[in-house]
Amino acid sequence: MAIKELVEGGVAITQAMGVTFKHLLQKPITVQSPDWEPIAVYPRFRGRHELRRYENGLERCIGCQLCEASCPTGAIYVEAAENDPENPVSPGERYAKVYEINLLRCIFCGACQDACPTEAIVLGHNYTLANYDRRDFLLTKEELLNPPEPNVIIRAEE
Amino acid sequence: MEWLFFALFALVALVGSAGVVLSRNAVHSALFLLLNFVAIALLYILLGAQFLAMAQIMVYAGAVVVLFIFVVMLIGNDTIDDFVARERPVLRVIAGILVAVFAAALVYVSFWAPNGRPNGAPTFGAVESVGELLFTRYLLPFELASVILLAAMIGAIILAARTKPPVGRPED
Amino acid sequence: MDWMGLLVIPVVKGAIILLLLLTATAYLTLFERKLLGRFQVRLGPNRAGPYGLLQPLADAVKLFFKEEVVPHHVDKPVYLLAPLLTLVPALALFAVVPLGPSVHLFGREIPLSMGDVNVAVLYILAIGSVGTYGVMLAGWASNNNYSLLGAMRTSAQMISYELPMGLFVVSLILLSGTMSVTQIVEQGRPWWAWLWLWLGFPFFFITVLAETNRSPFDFPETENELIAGYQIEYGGFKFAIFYVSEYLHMITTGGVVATLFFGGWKGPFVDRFPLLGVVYLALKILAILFLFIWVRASVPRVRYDQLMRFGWKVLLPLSLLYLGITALLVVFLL
Amino acid sequence: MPLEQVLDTPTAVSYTPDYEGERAVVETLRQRFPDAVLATEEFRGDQVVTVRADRLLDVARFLRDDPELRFNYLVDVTSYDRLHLGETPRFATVYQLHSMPYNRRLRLLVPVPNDTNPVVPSVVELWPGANWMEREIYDLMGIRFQGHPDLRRILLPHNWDGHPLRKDYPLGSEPVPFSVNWSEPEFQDLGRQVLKPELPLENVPRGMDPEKYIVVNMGPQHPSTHGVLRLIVELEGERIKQVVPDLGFLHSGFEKQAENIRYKDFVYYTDRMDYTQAMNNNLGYVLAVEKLLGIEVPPRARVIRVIMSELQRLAAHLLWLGTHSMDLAGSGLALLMYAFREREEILDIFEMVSGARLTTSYIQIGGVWKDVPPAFERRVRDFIAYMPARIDDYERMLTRNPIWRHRTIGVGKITAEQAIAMSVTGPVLRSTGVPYDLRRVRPYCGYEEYDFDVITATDGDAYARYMVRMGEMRQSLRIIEQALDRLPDGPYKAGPKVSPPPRELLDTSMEALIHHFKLFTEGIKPPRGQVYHSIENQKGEFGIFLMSDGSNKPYRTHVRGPSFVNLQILDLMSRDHLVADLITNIGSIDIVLGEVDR
Repeated sequence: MAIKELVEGGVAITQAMGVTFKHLLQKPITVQSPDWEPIAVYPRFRGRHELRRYENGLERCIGCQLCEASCPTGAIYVEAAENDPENPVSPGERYAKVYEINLLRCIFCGACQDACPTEAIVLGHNYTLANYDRRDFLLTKEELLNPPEPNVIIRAEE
Repeated sequence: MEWLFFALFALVALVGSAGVVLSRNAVHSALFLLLNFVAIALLYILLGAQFLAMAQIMVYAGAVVVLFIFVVMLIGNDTIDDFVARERPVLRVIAGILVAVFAAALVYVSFWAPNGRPNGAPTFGAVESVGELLFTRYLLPFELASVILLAAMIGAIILAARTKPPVGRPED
Repeated sequence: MDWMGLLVIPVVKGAIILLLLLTATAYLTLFERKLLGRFQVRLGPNRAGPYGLLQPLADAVKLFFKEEVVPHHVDKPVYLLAPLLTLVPALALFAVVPLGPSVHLFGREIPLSMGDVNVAVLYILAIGSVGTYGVMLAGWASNNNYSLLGAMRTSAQMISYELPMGLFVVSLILLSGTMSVTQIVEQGRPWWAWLWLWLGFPFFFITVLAETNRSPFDFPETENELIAGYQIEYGGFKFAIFYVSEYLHMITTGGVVATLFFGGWKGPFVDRFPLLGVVYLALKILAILFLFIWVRASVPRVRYDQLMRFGWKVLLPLSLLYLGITALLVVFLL
Repeated sequence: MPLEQVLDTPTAVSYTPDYEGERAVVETLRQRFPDAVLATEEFRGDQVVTVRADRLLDVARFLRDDPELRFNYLVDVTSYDRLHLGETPRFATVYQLHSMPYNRRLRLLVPVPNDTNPVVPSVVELWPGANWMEREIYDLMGIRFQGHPDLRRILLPHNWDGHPLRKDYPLGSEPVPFSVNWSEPEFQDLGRQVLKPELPLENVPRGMDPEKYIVVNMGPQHPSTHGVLRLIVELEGERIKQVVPDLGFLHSGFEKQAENIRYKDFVYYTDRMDYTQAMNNNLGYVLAVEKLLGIEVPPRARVIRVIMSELQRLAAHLLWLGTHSMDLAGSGLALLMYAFREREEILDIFEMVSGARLTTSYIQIGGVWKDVPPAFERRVRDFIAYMPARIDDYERMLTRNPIWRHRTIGVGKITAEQAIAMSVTGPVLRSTGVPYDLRRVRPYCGYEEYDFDVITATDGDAYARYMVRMGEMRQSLRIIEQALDRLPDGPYKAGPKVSPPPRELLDTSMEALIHHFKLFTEGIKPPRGQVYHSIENQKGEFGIFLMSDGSNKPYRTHVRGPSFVNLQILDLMSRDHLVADLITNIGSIDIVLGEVDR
């Protein structure tokens, strides 16, 4: 009885070692990010926020503050102002004079991009958001309008 | 050259034994005992008895002192201190008797006992000679010792078996 | 007096072996991490230097420059002594492992081992048994419940597994008729002796795993239960010594196993190029270390009480049986 | 807390919900206890009976023990504060009961008589599982339970002032720093604050003797407690005498949070309660809101939800397998990485559909966030094609491995009766042989149409729990395959009253734009009422108790978390075991501290 158990145990452990040995011969799955390889993300990936413009350079944001209202954590601050008809910033009546996002509060839920009626605010693909100073987590309108190029590969959804 | 090493090891052995009795901490005592055993093992090597030296380390250093420390770790230092403090008068008497006995032995060995290396020096302490002696001349003490050890082992098993068996997988 | 033979050669030899051994230890950590990484389908360390080759150096530098902390609740002398008590036996063990046949250098015959003691096998057992102290005292001196539990486990484990290990080694001595490691390597064995030896190897290997505290018997540390067991209060350099000792122990045990069971430095063409023996030994040790790591990647840890039960109820009877059969074989076949 | 009483709880489970029977039970109660039953109500299919506090135990005992009723499983205990509803008395406790043999559910409401010193009888003697639930109410709502064996705070520090879930408890808040208020003094030293270290109070729990035995703190910083769980363990050598969990290190007050945000905003919080269960927790909450609203979602959304829920179950089981096996093996065991590799595949699929890997928030009120992309189906089919072989690999490493078997067989053994009495659900309950699975017992999302087995084992030990979870992984694959086969075309979310209208319409339809603005500013306003809805997540019964006062924020949201309830059984499981088994038991219960600490 004991010998049978010993033999069976030996066989089972050999099997387990067989599984690991099989994996030893496989190619590692490590992605060497960010130094040598970029991360592949899907188009819907919710990373750092970006403010978009129209083709003609006008800002999409019309200062409606719907994003601010829909944000569950209150991480967005928008101050709207009337457009100067001569030199409009956005196509509507109003534009966002101040647009700030506090990334330390943001939970990247995407409610703002769902709420935005003009698709002005979107969550981009940049995920490398580490910083040394708390102030750097406060995204201003300038930073939102000119997002850094993220080091990612966009995967196909098709 | 040999006497130099002898003096060194003997000194270490002495320091070790002094440490055993002088330190207040049981684990420290056990460590000094270990030092003493190692020094004595080295003395055996000086005598050319490598087997004895190894046996000394294996049995005393590797098993006996480990068990000492194990026990001390299990019951803790405090209990030993209490024990010493409480029963001091009796202990003094016992210690006095022991000191007298050992002093007598020391005096005898130093002045009257045959000195120097034992006879048959080349094979002294070698595996063969020790084995031969054990199974011929000292057969009775050897067997007696093993019987006593066996009895102690059975006693220990019975004592240990009284506690609950470990839970987990039921015994096969 | 022959100063050359008595002092200079052993010192030089010792220094070279020590250097090799410590370098090997450092790279064993890398070897293990790389290999474990590959078993786990990842790459393992590869940032420090090409293929991570400078990783051991980086680790060493990190550990050396860490603050040396001695907690106030420890038993200071023992606490400081414990790391040394693990390091010294691990180093001393290698002294009797013959690295190769004798070489002729400067008109002398120099044996490629530190000492050829005629009771070398006993020496291995004796020194191995002293290795318990470091772990045990570290656990006790740390004055921490977790490390105490780790220390108690270790001492019980090591004492228990020394017995079957010793009995297997006794079988080996019977088979070889000598206690000198050099002779064990050099003398020839009939084919059935090799076969019988290798039949017992898996069980001997289990005791070796237990003696070196390797997975699945890594109780002293058991990071999942006792966090780090006896090492919990150690940091920086003192931790590094434990770490080095552990890996050193692996190498020396690997050397002992290779010597006792796999013919040590023996291999083709050794008689013509004696230094080739060192290479063979290294390869054999490497194979055994690979086995160590492979086992670590493949099996869960045994529970402490089950380990004890296995040691006493399975391995001990088995080793006794093995000893008995070996004795019969020796009497009737040799 | 050992189960002293002998439990003769039936362990059979019926799979046909008996809604008629529930009405009959209410009628029986009304006739049997005319003085105790104050009111009865039916709302969205939930039967609610209001019971006088002083007769609670009689009614409850009758419900539990009557052979025709057998409400043997106490699902949940919670409470609410009616201060803003203008009703008296102020507090009420709520008991969700379930009768396993008859598959009936019932909710008891108990108005608590005294507003200043609220006390109700404890039901711990009837259902021992009520212990922590009542402690939680005591802690957060300040209702005391007479006869409770150990009524202490459970989540908050013992010297905390007040009870946060009361409606008059001041809502703490911290302004968000923006450039307009950045220079205000309170932000000046943000990130540079140095807090004075304070030694925690020495509190060895009652009944522990640190002089005689070893008392160790396992956690809150311990590699195997799966988070900031602190266990105070009394050891005799390596044998455990008792385990007292100390919770609340990660308490985030999400129930209070839920009461102060709109319905849709809490979906994002459900991701974060149990971060291995984002999809399932989304689903549980969303289904409760939909039940409150009384709406149905389109069939495509229902099927997508099932796929997501099962993928999430699989991902969480993989996470469990990896970490649990590592708990028992040390960091060397390669199985962790194999399990994580496959889990990554699932997370990739989540990222594809929802844009996030962990905190998906994909399942939204009225449907799902976006339709699945075209590549989705192929991707999932690929996954379910190679996954069975991978599960075989895991099993090859563990199932017959003698070390694994020795470590788990007979460890943490509980009986079916104990498990039911302690309100344990999920794989832990099923491992004792009780085939209670809400996907069968109270099907939601059309689970009744799928062909799958409820995996059970009989031994109730860690090995049985392992086997159950391994079996469930395979069943999840089966369900996903069936769901993919029947994935219908059509809309993926309900109408504009609850879900945002399609974005294309915003530029053309004024009506759509108005709905859009209304939804994102005001949100939805369900009718007044209360519902309880629960789903089977990977750890057990995940229930949401929702109460609406007709406004756009829930009046009360209570989460019945499986981790929190299941963890209660740890002490019972671990007594007389060894330290190593405690690790096995924590791992095999499978908890996530985010939800345990609430």
